[in-house]
Amino acid sequence: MPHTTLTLGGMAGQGLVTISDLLLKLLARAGYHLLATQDYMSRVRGGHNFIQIGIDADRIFAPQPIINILVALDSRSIDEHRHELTAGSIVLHDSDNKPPDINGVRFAGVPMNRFANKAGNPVYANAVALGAIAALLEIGMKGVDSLLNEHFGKKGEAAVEKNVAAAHAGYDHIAKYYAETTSSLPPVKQKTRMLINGAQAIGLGMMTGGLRFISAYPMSPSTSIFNYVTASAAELGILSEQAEDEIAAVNMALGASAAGVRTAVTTSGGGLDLMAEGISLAGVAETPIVIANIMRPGPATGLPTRTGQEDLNLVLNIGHGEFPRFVFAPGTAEEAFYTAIHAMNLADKYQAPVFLLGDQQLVDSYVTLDRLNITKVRIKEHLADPAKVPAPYQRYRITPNGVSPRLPYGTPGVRVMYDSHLHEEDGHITENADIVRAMVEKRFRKLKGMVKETGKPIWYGNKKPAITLACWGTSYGASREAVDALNRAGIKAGMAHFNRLAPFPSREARVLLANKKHVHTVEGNFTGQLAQLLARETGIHSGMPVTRYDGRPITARHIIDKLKEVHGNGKFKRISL
Amino acid sequence: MPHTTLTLGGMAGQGLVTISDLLLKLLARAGYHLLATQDYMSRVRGGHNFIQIGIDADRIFAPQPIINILVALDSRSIDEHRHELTAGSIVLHDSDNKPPDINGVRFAGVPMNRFANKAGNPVYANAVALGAIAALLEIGMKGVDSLLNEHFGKKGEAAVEKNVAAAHAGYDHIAKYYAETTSSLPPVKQKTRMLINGAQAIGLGMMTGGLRFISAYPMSPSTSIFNYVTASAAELGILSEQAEDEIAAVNMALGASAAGVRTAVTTSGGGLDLMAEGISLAGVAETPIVIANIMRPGPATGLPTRTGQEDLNLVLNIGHGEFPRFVFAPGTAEEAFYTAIHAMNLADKYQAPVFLLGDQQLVDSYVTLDRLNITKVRIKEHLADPAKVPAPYQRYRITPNGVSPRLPYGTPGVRVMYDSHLHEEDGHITENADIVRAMVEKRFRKLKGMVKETGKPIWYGNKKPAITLACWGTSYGASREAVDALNRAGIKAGMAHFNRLAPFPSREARVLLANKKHVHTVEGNFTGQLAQLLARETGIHSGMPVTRYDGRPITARHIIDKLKEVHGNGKFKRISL
Amino acid sequence: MGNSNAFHYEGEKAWCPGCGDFAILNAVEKALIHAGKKPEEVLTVSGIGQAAKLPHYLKSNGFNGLHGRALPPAFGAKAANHHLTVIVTSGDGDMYGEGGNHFIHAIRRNIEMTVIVHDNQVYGLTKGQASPTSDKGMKTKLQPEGVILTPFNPLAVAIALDAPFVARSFSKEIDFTADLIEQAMRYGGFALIDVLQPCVSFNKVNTYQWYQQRAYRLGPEHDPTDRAKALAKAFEWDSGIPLGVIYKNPRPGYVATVIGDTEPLLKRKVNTEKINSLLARLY
Amino acid sequence: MGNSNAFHYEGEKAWCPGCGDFAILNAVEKALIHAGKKPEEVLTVSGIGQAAKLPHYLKSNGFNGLHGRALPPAFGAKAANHHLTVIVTSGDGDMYGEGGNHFIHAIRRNIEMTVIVHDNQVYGLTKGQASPTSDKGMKTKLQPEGVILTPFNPLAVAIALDAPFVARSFSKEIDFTADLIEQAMRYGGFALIDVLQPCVSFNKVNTYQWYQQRAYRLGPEHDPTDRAKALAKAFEWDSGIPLGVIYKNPRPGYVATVIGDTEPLLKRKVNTEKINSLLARLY
Ligand SMILES: Cc1ncc(C[n+]2csc(CCOP(=O)(O)OP(=O)(O)O)c2C)c(N)n1
Ligand SMILES: Cc1ncc(C[n+]2csc(CCOP(=O)(O)OP(=O)(O)O)c2C)c(N)n1
Ligand code: SF4
Ligand code: SF4
Ligand SMILES: [Mg+2]
Ligand SMILES: [Mg+2]
Repeated sequence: MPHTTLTLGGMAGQGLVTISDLLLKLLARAGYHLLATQDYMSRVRGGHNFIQIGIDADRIFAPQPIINILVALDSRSIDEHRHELTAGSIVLHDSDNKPPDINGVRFAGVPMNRFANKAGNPVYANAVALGAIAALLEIGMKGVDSLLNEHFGKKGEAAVEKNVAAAHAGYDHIAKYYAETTSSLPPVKQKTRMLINGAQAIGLGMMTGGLRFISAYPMSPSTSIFNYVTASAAELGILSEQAEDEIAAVNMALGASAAGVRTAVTTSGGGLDLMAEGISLAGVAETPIVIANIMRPGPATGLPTRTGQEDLNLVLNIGHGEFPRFVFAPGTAEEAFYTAIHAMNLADKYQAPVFLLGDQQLVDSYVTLDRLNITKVRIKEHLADPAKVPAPYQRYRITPNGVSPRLPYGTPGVRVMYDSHLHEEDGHITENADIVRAMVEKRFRKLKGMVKETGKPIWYGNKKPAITLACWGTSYGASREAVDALNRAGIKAGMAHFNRLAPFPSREARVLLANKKHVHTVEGNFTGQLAQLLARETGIHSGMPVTRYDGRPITARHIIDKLKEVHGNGKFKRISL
Repeated sequence: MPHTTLTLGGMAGQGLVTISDLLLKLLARAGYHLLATQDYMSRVRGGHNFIQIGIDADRIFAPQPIINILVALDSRSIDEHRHELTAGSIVLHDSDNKPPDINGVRFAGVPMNRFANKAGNPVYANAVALGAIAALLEIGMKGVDSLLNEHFGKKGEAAVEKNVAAAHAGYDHIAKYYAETTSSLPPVKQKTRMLINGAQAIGLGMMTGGLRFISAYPMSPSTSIFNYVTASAAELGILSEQAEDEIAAVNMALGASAAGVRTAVTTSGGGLDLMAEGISLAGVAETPIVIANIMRPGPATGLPTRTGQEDLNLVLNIGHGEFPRFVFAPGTAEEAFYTAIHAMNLADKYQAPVFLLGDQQLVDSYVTLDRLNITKVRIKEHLADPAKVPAPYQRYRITPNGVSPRLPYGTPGVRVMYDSHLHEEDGHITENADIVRAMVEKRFRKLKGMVKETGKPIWYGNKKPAITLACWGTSYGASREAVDALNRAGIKAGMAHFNRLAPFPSREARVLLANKKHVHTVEGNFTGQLAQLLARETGIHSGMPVTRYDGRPITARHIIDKLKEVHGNGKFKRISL
Repeated sequence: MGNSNAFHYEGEKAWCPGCGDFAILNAVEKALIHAGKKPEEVLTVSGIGQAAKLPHYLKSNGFNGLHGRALPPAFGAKAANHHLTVIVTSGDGDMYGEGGNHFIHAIRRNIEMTVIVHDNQVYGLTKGQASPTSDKGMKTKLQPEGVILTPFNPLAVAIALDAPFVARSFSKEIDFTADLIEQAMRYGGFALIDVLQPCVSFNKVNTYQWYQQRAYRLGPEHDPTDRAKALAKAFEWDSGIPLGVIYKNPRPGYVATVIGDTEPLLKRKVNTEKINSLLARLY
Repeated sequence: MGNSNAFHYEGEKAWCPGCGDFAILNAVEKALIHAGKKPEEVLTVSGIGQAAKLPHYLKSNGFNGLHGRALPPAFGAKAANHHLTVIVTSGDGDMYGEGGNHFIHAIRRNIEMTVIVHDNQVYGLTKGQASPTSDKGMKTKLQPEGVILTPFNPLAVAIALDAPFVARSFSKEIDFTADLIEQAMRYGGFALIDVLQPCVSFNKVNTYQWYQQRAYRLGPEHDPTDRAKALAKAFEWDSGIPLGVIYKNPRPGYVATVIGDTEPLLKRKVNTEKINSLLARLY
């Protein structure tokens, strides 16, 4: 069943983020499940940004194409979202901005700026809005009061009081003039839920997985991970370095990795391109590294602050020459957390580059969770024991499983040589054809172990479906909601979610998909990159992929609409979304 | 039938190249068909380098794993090539270096250094060797004399005389002491043949195709193309610029291209990685550019002076985001010449990046040809006619075939905007979802035209084969010789050669391959990249690819050996190679 | 300016109100008009950043390329058609951070173009990280303990590389900046103008006031052809920031040296005879 | 040296006979032995080029990375284990061409390491193209009319960036070079030594003799802490090339400032309690 969606819209710099941060905390503490997706422009002031907050008693997996409550901080916000308003939608606006007339839509005007000025400063408009929203959602002011206390406490009592006064003014105004417009949320278990976004989840996962060194160059939408880790770096004994460019970032991390510490870099498409040669170096020099590539629509500068899934083919093939790699694309913040831990471990275990593919939607969206379980996390030490390594030490010793014992620089009595050429077992340059062949084969023997590791595709939905979706990364959420909607409407639907994309779990994919009819991949790109991968790795030639390539997140409605195009309207009639 | 192979071996800096240049010219002018492959180490002096020259009355397509005549400028050369010598092989060596005893091999010692010193300088050893070779091949001294005159004429009469004297000393010594060791070459039509290597072919093709601006950063094995073009740049009105790095190289070329001239860059794997973001820019800014990527084995520094075909997946996917591109991989110097012309034209016609994939084997190998035909080459002007362009001018005008009229900077009355973001038709930044979608679709509409262009796969050999090879780039030569050998032995064999790999000629590939049994791709890599592409694009899951990944060129013998591994020894018994 | 200004773009500009970038755009327009340029003769090239949006806000030819990569395409375009007046507009991160290597080598290459760096000592577009020119101690999300790297001194490096024309301005001084731009366009070589540009959203250290208090115009007593003196001026900062032409060392530029008075590449056609003569050498 | 030299690599070296690289390797060994270092304590990092082969020819830890990218991994390794003595060996193309941006910013970052540039004013490994330091007029296959770009002056740029230790040597002067390397290792900051190194195969202009005629040792009258004088020395070239420490401006390095006297990153373990406290903040 569709949940309540509340959209906050306004200009960059108008305080959207403050309102939404407070509102989300308020609702998470009240026990609601939330999903907040952000849509912002590549500018610092002005323009139109918005945040859509889904509110429900159960977990929410994808944004909705409709709005139940629109909080419009400026009048442009009403124009921009007009097409998402339906009969019964409520628009909260500053009563000084005359709203247009829209059929069936109810308007609640609050003199936000006037109230704010009365409280002493235009910035209190945020608090007015918050109070008004609390009234519209019928959640009372107790939570708001204590949150404002907590949030503005550092700024002194006066600040708290004024914010509280402003919030109450907003609340009272709605209660007084729009009592019939308010609508209550579904009942929920009163418990405080964790509120986390994908950037925090990935950063936490990396840190839990033993990250010691991170280097990056700022680039949207990856910077939020780098910011989050940097904020806690000193406390956790991690070194964070802003590099002069992405080439430096990746090569710094490789040096640190050769010295024996766990490293990661964060970037996005264009920055990843610049890291390509360094990734290739990680391949031949067998240097562990985790590369978080947070996708935005490309090519080149593309749409810097939007979401997309265009870089799968790129990470599968980036870097010249051939070498094994892991590629993961978790579907949710929760999965991203655990995947980031695995990524750190696997990079070390296989001495190979590990990609973590996310996108703007993943890192910028807040979601509620009950908890993240770190009690079972084991950080296995994969550095070799110097006492057990055969002498003389050889960095690239040829072994049956392809993994050579790795010792850090500075190990007593040992010489450790990392090399970018084809090399002998001890790392010395070689051009000898036999050694070259043996080294290539050694490196690729790692795949036997890698393919058995975590990240197998997951099935969801009906076991004997008439329609099957296949998704990766954040297309998971919308696919899941679409599958639910289809099943609710009596159309048997199921889906396979791919987190690990390299080494591709071909056997498992075949088991899940080979005998299914009407398999459609769901992807945020134009060419259907998972569909290509399935064809290549499993021989499964899926049907027309469900794609989206305008920089916006995929919704269940988008999927259903595309399916209608392929399968005709008929049986999709009963679908409620 | 196997042709005569003569291998020149010695240290870097010992003059191998001089001898081979002279010898090749000599034989080409005498009407022989030649194929000279170079094998050299990543060093300037010392080590072991060699050049293998195949000599025949017919065209030669691949090097041989055996040697008929070994010219050993140092004694290491004999050790290095010992395993390629067979009964009847002749070894020409300096008689001051005692050769080992090798069963059935005949040795011809000439006091090369002593003769050279007698002529006045150790450098004349090259001429001594040349004379001795002329004697061994029974081709007389007339050609040698005139060639030395031509070659050393600039250095003055004394230089010519001394070289001639040295050459005659070498010739006479063989004639006198080893008359029974010499063996004549097959009879040929006495006509002067063109002698060309792949670097010259590509460079000439680019220049014929209208190249005006080339920028590059030196990197083996691509530098020889850049050298060749630079040498004639002033004469042809071309600007050649050595950039500070590959990122600069590609971005310089894009600037020049936006200004309306035809541009190319040359590089190899690691340098290509660095160009990735620029290539992505070419994609979204729709800027024509030809990128010659000359492969060497990777990853990272890999084997800098060796050959390999590891970058197919890379060029198919390089650059973040999605955009159409051409990828060509010609099989021979002749094909490379025409493909380079097409590449220049197609980049301009479709305003898209065009890749020319070559490898060390292609660019460094000399081959004889009758002629290159430029009379039919038409350089169509693809810049728009300002008079015919609808006003206001829009650089990214949305058109049915996806191609927008392109005007150069400086066109009177017109504003030309190239942009790296998603943009409106006039090039202005946009974040509008509808425009974004329309622009992505416009760009991809180009594929409809692109797929119809030149470069369809070519069939060679038996039409109803029991064994089918599929090759791309330089694996063409060895595949062709293998197919000939198989057919000679009564095993029906055929092959499909893929020059254009993107947009992939799927329909044609299916027609050629879908109904064939035992299809094996032949590739200079470990993972079988053409095999993957065939699976993805046509659903054809070919058999075990024939691969080579030790940096050495593929030979027909190598292919047959691998086929034996798969199909058993039995029917391959009769093969003569 | 309004209608009489053919370069003026009327559309919305995505800069923050009060940003120094507006004034730089204004100065560029003024310089172009004063120099009598037509829009079709001018090409502005940029990388990515707030500063780098400028080509979109000027009605003229533009190349808005990649972050850090303004100089290479500017070189390529100028080389292909040396009749173009090429202006590069870039940020401090774009030019001295991501693009640092091109900065060095473009100075060495010395092609005739004007390079304007909007130096706000911060990464504006990506929301306030330290840039190469950020002052020590500045705190940001990525430098929570404050910047510890020694700031990049663009003027000193340019003079060390013997750049032919090195100047500094302050965005607020529109006419002064316009005049420097005009001098640079006329100069006949690689001309660098580093413009102090307050970022009102993210740089709370180097504000209008901060610059205002320190910036002063070089008087006629400064001899920009004296390299040692120029370097001394380039090193001035906290106690006073000189504006004007800091260093000058005129010499022929790339176009003058390599391309000369010939037809632009753009106009040249393939000469089949010459191709044939290359082919003939292969026999 | 022979047996008493734990750093000595006996295998073949792929350099041309007579190449200046041999002497630099010799100087590195001498400095390490004289400073009492053990091979396990030392890490040499390089990019790609002839110079960059050095780590393979020294029995010690090595990282032979990518062309132009010697400095970033050197930084990473030193940051991860600051007990290592890190030496970077690189060519003029590697360091000032492909790697120019890292050169600038590594100086700003000022981590404690010794950077030796084998400056042969040419691309040796790729057979003789112009490098950033090639003299004007030098002809190569890619510069058939001779180099026209102004040579990169590494010393002047380093001083303009206020690098803490800037020196020059000549490969032939092995003991002198060894002594500079030892000073640099002890210095406590980013220490640059640009070593003139004849390439006997490709640089026919700047030969042993050419350097010999011009190189002279700075006497005690040179005050390396005087920036203006140091710059003047850095600009000397055709008529005399000063050898020795050109510039010195001691200040705490990156390790001293950021990492301090703590355990190396390498020894630190994940603290579950702290992770839990981060998680707790999300409620
Ligand atoms: C390869 C790449 N890396 C990073 C980015 C993200 N990015 C865009 S602008 C910018 C910095 C802008 O700073 P500056 O050049 O000083 O310009 P300003 O916004 O301050 O005017 C960065 C890091 C990018 N677009 N491309
Ligand atoms: C990305 C990349 N581009 C180009 C090359 C080719 N390359 C290897 S070494 C070198 C130049 C070496 O010159 P320098 O650094 O001066 O070292 P030298 O050989 O002179 O000691 C080049 C261009 C490469 N290996 N990688
Ligand atoms: S963020 Fe700073 S530089 Fe960017 S537009 Fe705003 S004020 Fe200007
Ligand atoms: S080419 Fe030059 S730099 Fe390289 S080893 Fe030979 S002499 Fe030394
Ligand atoms: Mg800035
Ligand atoms: Mg060099």
